[in-house]
Amino acid sequence: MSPSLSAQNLTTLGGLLLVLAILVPFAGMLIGFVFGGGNAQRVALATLAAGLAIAIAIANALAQSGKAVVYILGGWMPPLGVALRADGLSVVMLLTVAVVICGIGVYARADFGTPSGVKEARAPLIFWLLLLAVWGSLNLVFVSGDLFTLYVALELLTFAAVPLVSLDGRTETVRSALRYLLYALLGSVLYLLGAVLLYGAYGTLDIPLLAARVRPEPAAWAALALMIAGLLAKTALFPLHLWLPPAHAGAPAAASAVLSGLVIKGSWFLAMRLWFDVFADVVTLPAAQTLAALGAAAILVGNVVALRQTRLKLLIAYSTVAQIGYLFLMFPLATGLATAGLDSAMAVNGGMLQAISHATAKAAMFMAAGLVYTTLGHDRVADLRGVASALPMTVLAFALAGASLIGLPPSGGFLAKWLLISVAITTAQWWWALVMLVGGLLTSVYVFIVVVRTLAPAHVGWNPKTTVPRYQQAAVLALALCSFLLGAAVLCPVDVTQIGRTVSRNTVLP
Amino acid sequence: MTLALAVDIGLTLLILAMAAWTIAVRDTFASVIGFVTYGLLLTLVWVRLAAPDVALTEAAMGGGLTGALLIGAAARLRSTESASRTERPSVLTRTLAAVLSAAVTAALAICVLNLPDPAPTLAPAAAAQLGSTGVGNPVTAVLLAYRAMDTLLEAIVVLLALVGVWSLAHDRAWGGYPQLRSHADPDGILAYFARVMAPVGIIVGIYIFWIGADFPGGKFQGATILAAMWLLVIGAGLAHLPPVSQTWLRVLLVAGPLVFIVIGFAGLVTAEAVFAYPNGYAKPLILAIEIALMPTLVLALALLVAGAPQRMPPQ
Amino acid sequence: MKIALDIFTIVAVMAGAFFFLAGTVGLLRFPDPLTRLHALTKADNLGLGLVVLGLLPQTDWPLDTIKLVTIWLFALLAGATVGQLMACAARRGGSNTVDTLLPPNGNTVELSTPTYQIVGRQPFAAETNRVPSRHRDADLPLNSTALHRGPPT
Amino acid sequence: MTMPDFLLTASAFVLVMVALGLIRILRGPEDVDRMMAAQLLGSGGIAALLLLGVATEAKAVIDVALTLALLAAFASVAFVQGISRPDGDDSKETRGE
Repeated sequence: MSPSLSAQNLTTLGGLLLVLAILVPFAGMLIGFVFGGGNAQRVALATLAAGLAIAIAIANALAQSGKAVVYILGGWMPPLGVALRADGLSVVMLLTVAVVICGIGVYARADFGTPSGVKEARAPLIFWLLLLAVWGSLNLVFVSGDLFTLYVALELLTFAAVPLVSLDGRTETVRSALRYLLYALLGSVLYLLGAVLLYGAYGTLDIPLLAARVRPEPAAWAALALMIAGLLAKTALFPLHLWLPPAHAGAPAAASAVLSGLVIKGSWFLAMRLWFDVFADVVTLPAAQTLAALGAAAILVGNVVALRQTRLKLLIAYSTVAQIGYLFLMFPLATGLATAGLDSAMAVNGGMLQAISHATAKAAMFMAAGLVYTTLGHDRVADLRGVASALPMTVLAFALAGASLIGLPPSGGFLAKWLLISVAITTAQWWWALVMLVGGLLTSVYVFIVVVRTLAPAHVGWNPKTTVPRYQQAAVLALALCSFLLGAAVLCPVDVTQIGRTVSRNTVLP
Repeated sequence: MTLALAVDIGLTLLILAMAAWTIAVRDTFASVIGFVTYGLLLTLVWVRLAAPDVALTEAAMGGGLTGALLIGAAARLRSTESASRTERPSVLTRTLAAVLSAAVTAALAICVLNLPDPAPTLAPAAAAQLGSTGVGNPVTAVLLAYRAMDTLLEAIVVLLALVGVWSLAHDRAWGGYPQLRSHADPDGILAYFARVMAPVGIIVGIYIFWIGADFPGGKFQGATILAAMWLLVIGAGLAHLPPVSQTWLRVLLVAGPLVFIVIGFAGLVTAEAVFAYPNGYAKPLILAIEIALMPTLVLALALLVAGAPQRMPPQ
Repeated sequence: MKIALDIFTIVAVMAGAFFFLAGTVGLLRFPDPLTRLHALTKADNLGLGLVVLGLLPQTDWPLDTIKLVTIWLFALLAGATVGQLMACAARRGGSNTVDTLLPPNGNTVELSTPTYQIVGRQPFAAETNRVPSRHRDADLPLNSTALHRGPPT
Repeated sequence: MTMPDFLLTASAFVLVMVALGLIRILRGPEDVDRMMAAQLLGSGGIAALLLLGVATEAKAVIDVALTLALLAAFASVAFVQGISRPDGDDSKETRGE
């Protein structure tokens, strides 16, 4: 076949790993579905191990070559075919998701084991299948180089994530799942409209080719607006956040961790990819300022509402609303740097670090809340006494994750905010720095309240309702530590996330 | 031709009126009928736009299977209909929604009208490479060669949707039958209808599937017809849906995507890339994938319409 | 021969189009569901049938011809079945005229003979003002339609 | 007038006719009436499609019409079943007499 000759030159060493990163989780899901019951869990755990290894191998391939890892599917060159590409940003996200999913997988063994004596139970089977599906979809979001394949990825992500919300089957969770579904579908439709418009105007959906052809004109502006609006609805940026708190708080703890820690990062990552890699010549500073203004509103509103919550899981969910806000402060900062002729890598790194530290910290927090609920039988913030003595590791994990959200050194959150604040000052956008500081202050109040309440001694004679397995606590603590020690990333060369980005921009034209 | 233009304008006005009616009407059933009619008109529009592949999909999906699904949902919602009438959004909300939709539509219209002419397109490239895929229908080549992974993942989307629907089952009904017992009279008119219609319909479904390699048609459209015929037989009380824990059902449901993945990776050995086909073997391999996907799609589509398990499996 | 076939096509298609016209007029003008159903089935069976018949000489033998005939057979079969089922539905809950004939328990299956008759043949204009019976369900739970359908919730 | 022109005119005529029938959808008053209008549009649409297909010699249109005929019948049956079982359950009332 003639096209494969040129494709061979483009496919890089280790490119096949990208295909594996997508298809291994889905194959695991399909096989788990056939065997069902307890076997689904065994297949899922085996797939988790394999997937983690694949993610590490991709990172290794990227580090070895110092260039983006590319795979041309079927030997069909873009724009006719589809290319998979992993640059520094993709690889960092692949690794993060792999680590968090594995942590959640270990934790969920206790909550979603198939009960003995039953051939198959509903919730465990669905959870393990969807966990793998979420993973495969997220990996596709990170490595796909084609806007339509990315649409498929968004659809996969939606259909994998929505049922997680109503996993326990209560009426109100079904309602929040339905609301989530409607928001997510609206987002998909808007994204698809934008993609169609781009194809109509430029005749390609391949990211590097499109980036070379796109010009600042009405079709590109409309496509950008539609796609970003759709992705904001999926990411739940204020004021499109209304679906998030009931959905994330109503799900079982492990599912909440998946939803809050990982799923929203998929649509955020795609928004970032579009902004920086497709529409780099189209975006303007005012547009970026609008996004950041929404982010700032999210930080303030989310944190204030979180402070007023009486239930721990809702508090954590509103904290997610606020933390999503930080993810969007990066846009005007990076655009500001670029306009000033400076390297925007510092702002992008700040945003990425925020995403990673939030993914690990929020997963840990939701799972900690799940353990608190199991121990106490409720999650009322006002009545957390005795938790620290029953679950010392969990409270430590919650505090460490909270410290990362607040931005205390040496956490990942600290490094992220430090980078973003210093860029804000460099580019004379001090108001975003102020928002971040106020947000950190508000976050510290509710984290502090929760931790102090758990430290209060239990009533005399009180016993935990259930003792939670030690490995669950260890999984929570491990993720929290990841987030807390992420500040060590400062030791990495600063351009790790930038590997392959300029190279991917210059991919050959047909 | 002015006559054709008149037909097009008439169709456009009709479809807009139907869309407005479907949104505006308050009664669920009336709205569903509006939607089915809308799907039918859309089929005509696709034919006028010389997109028979899309028209075929719309005829099968938009009017038929989605129509049946919505009708079933409306029938179930009937008892709560009067209660939900009171939950209408406020005038302000509706006005805002209307203004926003109108603004988006206007912006889209401006952009579409200003698109470059002639439009940049990949159609010539897709047609030029058709020879190396062995199939005659460029749509099939796009779906199963150039963008094979998208198609594989779309099939998985359908499966995920099914898993999502099943996840709404009651814990006690897990593993059971996805439908309440059918009380239709096995000697009634519906049974007679199904007995005559289903065999012919199945032949038509297989025919539409088979011609897909070279002409408009294909697995999605064929599978929709077969799923509709299966549901018809079940609705007439002549057969039952299988319980969701059946092993053969699960095997068939995943067989399509798994075969697709296996053939895809076989390309690594035989043709240098995943999802590539070795020279001269492209068409048989594409057909093998489509044949494997057929049962998956038929079962998944029919079970999606049937809904979550509701009845306990026999002990 | 070609001319004869073309004339046949023109005549048959025009006749079919006439039946669609008649069906539409009937659907719009006839006073109650059952008579409208009658008009509909004329359009379905004869309208489509004559159009198909007229097109037969213009299509390729055999595949397209078989397909055309199959389409008509589908329409016939579906029309017959659906017409019957719709008539049942119309009689049970459809129109005012039927409601008045129902016994209090409203079970149509037990009506052994077709007791349907046109009681209120109203002029076209009066009909539009009628409150649809299903909308009444919510207000008047003791309405016979409501009883038949089960209590609204 | 050539044959394709005639067929195209006939197609437009049939379409306009059944479209007028859609007034029944607006007016109701019952679901059955609306269903009838939809069914009329279904068969009229099939007729218009066939006329159009033969007029423009687009073979694939006949397959579209075939699919439409098959699934329109299916949707109609589902609809009548939907009417006849308001609680979503089947009943014997759908039997013929």
